[in-house]
Amino acid sequence: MVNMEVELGALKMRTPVATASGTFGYGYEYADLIDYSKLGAVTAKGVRMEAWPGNPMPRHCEVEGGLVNAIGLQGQGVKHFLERDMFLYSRVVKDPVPVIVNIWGQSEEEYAEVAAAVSAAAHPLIGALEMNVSCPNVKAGGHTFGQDPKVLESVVAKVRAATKLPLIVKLAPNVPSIVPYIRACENGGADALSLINTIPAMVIDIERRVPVLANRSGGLSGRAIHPAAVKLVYDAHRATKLPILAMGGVYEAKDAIEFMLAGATAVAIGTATFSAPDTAAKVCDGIAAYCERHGFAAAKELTGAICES
Amino acid sequence: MVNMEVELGALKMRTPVATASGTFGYGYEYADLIDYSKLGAVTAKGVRMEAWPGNPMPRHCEVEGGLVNAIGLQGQGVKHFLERDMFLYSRVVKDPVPVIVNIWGQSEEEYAEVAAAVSAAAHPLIGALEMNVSCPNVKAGGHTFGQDPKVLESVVAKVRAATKLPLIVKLAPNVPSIVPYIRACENGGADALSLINTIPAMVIDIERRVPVLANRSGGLSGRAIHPAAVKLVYDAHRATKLPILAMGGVYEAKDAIEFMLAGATAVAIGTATFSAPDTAAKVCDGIAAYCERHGFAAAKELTGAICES
Amino acid sequence: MKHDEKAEVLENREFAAGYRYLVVSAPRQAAEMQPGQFVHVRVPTLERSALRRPFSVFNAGDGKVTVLYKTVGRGTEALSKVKAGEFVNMEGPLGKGFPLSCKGTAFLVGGGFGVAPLYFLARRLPKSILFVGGRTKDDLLALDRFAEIGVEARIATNDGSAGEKGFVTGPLDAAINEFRAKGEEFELFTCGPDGLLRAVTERALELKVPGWISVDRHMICGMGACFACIQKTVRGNSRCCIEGPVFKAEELVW
Amino acid sequence: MKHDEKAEVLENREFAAGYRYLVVSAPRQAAEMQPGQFVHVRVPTLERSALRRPFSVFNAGDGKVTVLYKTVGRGTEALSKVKAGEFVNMEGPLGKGFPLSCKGTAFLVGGGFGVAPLYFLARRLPKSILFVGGRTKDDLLALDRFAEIGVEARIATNDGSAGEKGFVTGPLDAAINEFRAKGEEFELFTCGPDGLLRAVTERALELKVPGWISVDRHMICGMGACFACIQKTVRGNSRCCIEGPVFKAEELVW
Ligand SMILES: Cc1cc2nc3c(=O)[nH]c(=O)nc-3n(C[C@H](O)[C@H](O)[C@H](O)COP(=O)(O)OP(=O)(O)OC[C@H]3O[C@@H](n4cnc5c(N)ncnc54)[C@H](O)[C@@H]3O)c2cc1C
Ligand SMILES: Cc1cc2nc3c(=O)[nH]c(=O)nc-3n(C[C@H](O)[C@H](O)[C@H](O)COP(=O)(O)OP(=O)(O)OC[C@H]3O[C@@H](n4cnc5c(N)ncnc54)[C@H](O)[C@@H]3O)c2cc1C
Ligand SMILES: Cc1cc2nc3c(=O)[nH]c(=O)nc-3n(C[C@H](O)[C@H](O)[C@H](O)COP(=O)(O)O)c2cc1C
Ligand SMILES: Cc1cc2nc3c(=O)[nH]c(=O)nc-3n(C[C@H](O)[C@H](O)[C@H](O)COP(=O)(O)O)c2cc1C
Ligand code: FES
Ligand code: FES
Repeated sequence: MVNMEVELGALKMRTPVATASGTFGYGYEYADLIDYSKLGAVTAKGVRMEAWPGNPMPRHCEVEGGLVNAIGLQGQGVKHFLERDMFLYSRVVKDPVPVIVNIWGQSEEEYAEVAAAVSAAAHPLIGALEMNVSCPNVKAGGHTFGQDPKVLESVVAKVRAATKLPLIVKLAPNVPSIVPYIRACENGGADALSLINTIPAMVIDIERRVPVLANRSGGLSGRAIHPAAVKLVYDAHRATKLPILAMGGVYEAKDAIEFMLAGATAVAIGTATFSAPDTAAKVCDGIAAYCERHGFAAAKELTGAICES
Repeated sequence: MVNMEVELGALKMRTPVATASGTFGYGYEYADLIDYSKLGAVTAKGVRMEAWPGNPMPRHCEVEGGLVNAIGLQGQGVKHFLERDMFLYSRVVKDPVPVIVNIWGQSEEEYAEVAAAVSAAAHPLIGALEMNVSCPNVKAGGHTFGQDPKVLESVVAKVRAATKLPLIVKLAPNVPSIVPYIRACENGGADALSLINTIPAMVIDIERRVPVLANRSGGLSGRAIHPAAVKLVYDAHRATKLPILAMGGVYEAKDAIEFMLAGATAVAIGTATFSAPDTAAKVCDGIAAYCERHGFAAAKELTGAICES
Repeated sequence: MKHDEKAEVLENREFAAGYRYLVVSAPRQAAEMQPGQFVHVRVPTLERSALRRPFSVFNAGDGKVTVLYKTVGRGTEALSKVKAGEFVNMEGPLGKGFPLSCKGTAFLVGGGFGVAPLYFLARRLPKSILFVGGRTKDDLLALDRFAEIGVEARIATNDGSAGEKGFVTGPLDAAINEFRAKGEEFELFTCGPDGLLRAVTERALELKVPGWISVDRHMICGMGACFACIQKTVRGNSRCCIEGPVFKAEELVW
Repeated sequence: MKHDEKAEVLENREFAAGYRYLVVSAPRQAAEMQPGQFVHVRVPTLERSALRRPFSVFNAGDGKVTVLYKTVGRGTEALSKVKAGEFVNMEGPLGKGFPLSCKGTAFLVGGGFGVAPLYFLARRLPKSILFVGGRTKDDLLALDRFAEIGVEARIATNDGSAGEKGFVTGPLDAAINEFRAKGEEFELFTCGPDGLLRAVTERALELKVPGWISVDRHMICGMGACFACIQKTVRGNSRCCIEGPVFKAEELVW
């Protein structure tokens, strides 16, 4: 029996497989179809202080190898999340796993407020916070928080001061080098990294000559981004001791194992769930089988276990 | 009859379809299979001053939706290119189009030297220079020239001073915003932009637990990167008046038209040629048919012709 | 409870130009499916990252689920090539369906493949009339099936090739007037293009009769997990896949 | 001249466990193909961004091109499902083949599917002997075809299930000694795994007899345009697809 437990900083996961934010609702929507015993955590959809309507429709477009989406972070605010969604999660899911609460804000202060509100709830099923820094900073004229290492460090530090929960920062992939952003997370006091968020992308309807998405552009996810994500996880692992939650185009165990060998402690399944909700369970079983076949007693031994000259 | 001529700055192209650097040799290798009357230009493989061996094998890996490559810019230097490859091009190709010479160097000085050498040759079939700034700057410890807008501006200015040929700068896609890089190109004196180079990527062989490529990582090209490329072309076109040569996952006319509506003046076909050498011809015909169907008298009218509210 | 069944294809045949019936064996879904609910089908020959395709249920029972679909794009095109004996993954029952009781007569107002859930509904309601419209008579689907179960159809086509010439609102408004003149009760149930849904919504609100509107939106998950499938309602941006697809007329904001 | 022909599949059948013959109609390539050259096949059922697959030509003539292939991965697996009457896009003739003359006897040294170009070569040379090795007798391919054209085969298998027990270098070295003892001339031609190629290269250099070595490398373009398919040679990094696949022994650097 392979020991599947991993630790993403202080977050204990019973398997190295989680779900990715925005693709798994608040953890309970897929409950009928999911074997939670194969999951180590679920990540909730991004939440801010107040309700937010999200983008106009259409919000997505299927492309070869994945999906471009601009949902726009619709949600009902942190109070509703804590009172209703966490309640439903604990009621609906039989064998629940820790929830990673994905948070965002339009200012550094809002990030800290959301983090404080989630911490204050002290919900036993809330296991960590994940900061989505790929959303527009209203004060800084719409640049995202994750775009500039200085801004990133500052917002991470503010959230760090507001919470004792394990703090994961989710980084954007469209950077020349991930290293300055990792330093910012380290300096700000992050406990772990999530890699990668979607890649900015756009689809144009050539017959109507308009962008397909009402928001014009969106984020590319799914199989198409996997090789780029592996590279970023590899680079990140070589640059830091912070544990990494890797995501981007995991469709089968092989993809997850690539991430772990590149340096991830755990992986999250996003877009693949839409076409195959049993992906997470299959990935978990596949990781276990691989460990057995290759003589690893524990899944955590896979992290960074690349053989390099 | 649709007028297919476009002008990429001072480079006149008889159609808006070119080939992409590194995927079409020195313009003559595919000669038996290509209808050059459908092409507006060909881009030669990257060339520097001296010969360069490139990376160890394996140099590529097929992935879903494309290819990860780390050829490593093998070549025999600019003298060999000008004397032998340009000679062969002019001999082998019946109905030749201008060659865009893709150049690189390990220092700013080398870029300028290569540009000067190509200019000095004054070969009638050489139509433009394309600077590949996604290669390591030996002096700056291996960062690429295209990574920092300041460095980029400086190297562009040096090349600008060394040549009167139309100067295209080819930008990397992995940036938070393309705008500072475009400003650098404008300030440096570029005539046009190429977008996009490959996206950094990596594939791991999980059975042997090693990176598949000897160079560990490489660049992702092909269908997978198309939606990301469209977004960058769109952003670039809104930020600059410089004409854009767009590339990244063009497999059919629709993909090229998306690029043109997003703001490209012309497109280049890369990875698609490998599986279907007739891609460029089909794309050219498809653009003409689209123009007719939509009442455009000239292909150049497609540039930026998106209908936005 | 939602299921994801590996459903054997029992039948996949064209019954009108461009329209097909797909009958699959999906016992758990067949047992629980309600009219107006939908299924999410994975087309096996599309690449693995392709999204599922949502279809209303035309009929369910005896371990089988039937959908009626139009081949419009690459997914339905590929689906049309799947042969009996092959398998498709199908999620369902999804979404909130129609109510299964109705005061007086159910006016079922359909356009295109919108008649699919209305047929399933008609089988469960004691008394209904189908109002159906299309450009030509070829757009009128499954009329024989409605006739079989004794549902009268009132028809309009743009070109007059069947029924009245004009829009389906013609016979609908005539019936509304007729029923109101007689003081008979009715409720409105509709599924079809947005224009039709709005026309029916307006009438329901004006007449203050219950109106049940089934809204189609492009979907990613079909489970309420992604917020792709939004329809504006009095509650804000609602998810069609879980808060709908059937909404009450007074909930909708167009 | 290179062609890209839409080639009708005439035959695609298994002839040994895991090995298949693919015969296609490709008149222009069949007319120009030389032994040692290869074709680049687009597998029609793979996604459009999939690379072509390179195969040596086993035989060409009468408008037909035949390759002998082993199903090893997703491309050859998918190729094995293509039926007669369907079409594959095929580029060829590609690369530099073997010389078509030989002083004395041609020693053809093959391993696995490496016998494919040697068969085509044997048909063009007046006098040749095939030296072939494998793990077991099931790895020895197309021996009947060599026999048909009167080529003697000298065999070694690791397990002794056919021919000598051991490596193909056993019978090869024996023949070399035999020919040298008799003062008869021979040249070496080889295609197969790298280990075999190196062994033959060494012998050619040592004995100072011409050695013609066909090297397989993973390819992208097959045209000399991408520099993916490198073999070290005395000239530096050479492209197998255009400077090879057949190299002279003295050119190669291992
Ligand atoms: C709740 C619901 C019930 C439906 N019931 C039926 C039915 O009973 N019969 C029927 O023929 N069709 C029905 N549709 C529409 C059906 O889902 C689409 O026709 C189908 O998804 C088109 O797929 P495609 O790949 O052929 O088209 P493409 O245009 O190639 O599809 C591209 C993408 O857009 C989505 N899409 C395209 N058209 C629609 C549409 N009209 N609605 C939602 N998504 C769309 C696809 O799912 C896919 O993700 C229903 C849709 C919804 C939301
Ligand atoms: C000049 C040349 C001649 C060849 N002749 C023959 C022949 O006559 N018969 C035969 O069975 N095979 C031959 N091969 C090998 C054949 O090309 C591979 O077996 C085939 O490409 C495998 O494809 P796949 O998709 O099944 O394998 P996968 O492993 O899924 O392929 C993945 C990628 O690797 C490449 N690849 C995998 N194995 C090889 C290999 N051994 N050589 C080159 N590329 C490879 C594929 O082309 C593809 O791009 C030859 C190769 C070369 C270069
Ligand atoms: C529909 C959709 C909605 C998403 N919403 C969020 C979100 O709210 N917050 C966030 O941090 N990431 C969000 N993401 C990004 C995913 O969590 C994940 O990082 C990305 O999709 C890459 O993983 P994948 O390829 O497995 O989907 C979303 C992705 C999708 C497809
Ligand atoms: C095998 C290969 C080699 C390449 N070599 C170069 C090069 O030498 N210089 C350069 O600027 N870009 C090079 N590129 C990048 C392409 O020119 C192009 O920007 C990229 O592949 C995206 O286009 P595509 O998706 O159509 O291939 C190379 C790409 C490939 C696939
Ligand atoms: S389709 Fe995902 S919420 Fe409705
Ligand atoms: S495969 Fe492209 S140069 Fe040989």
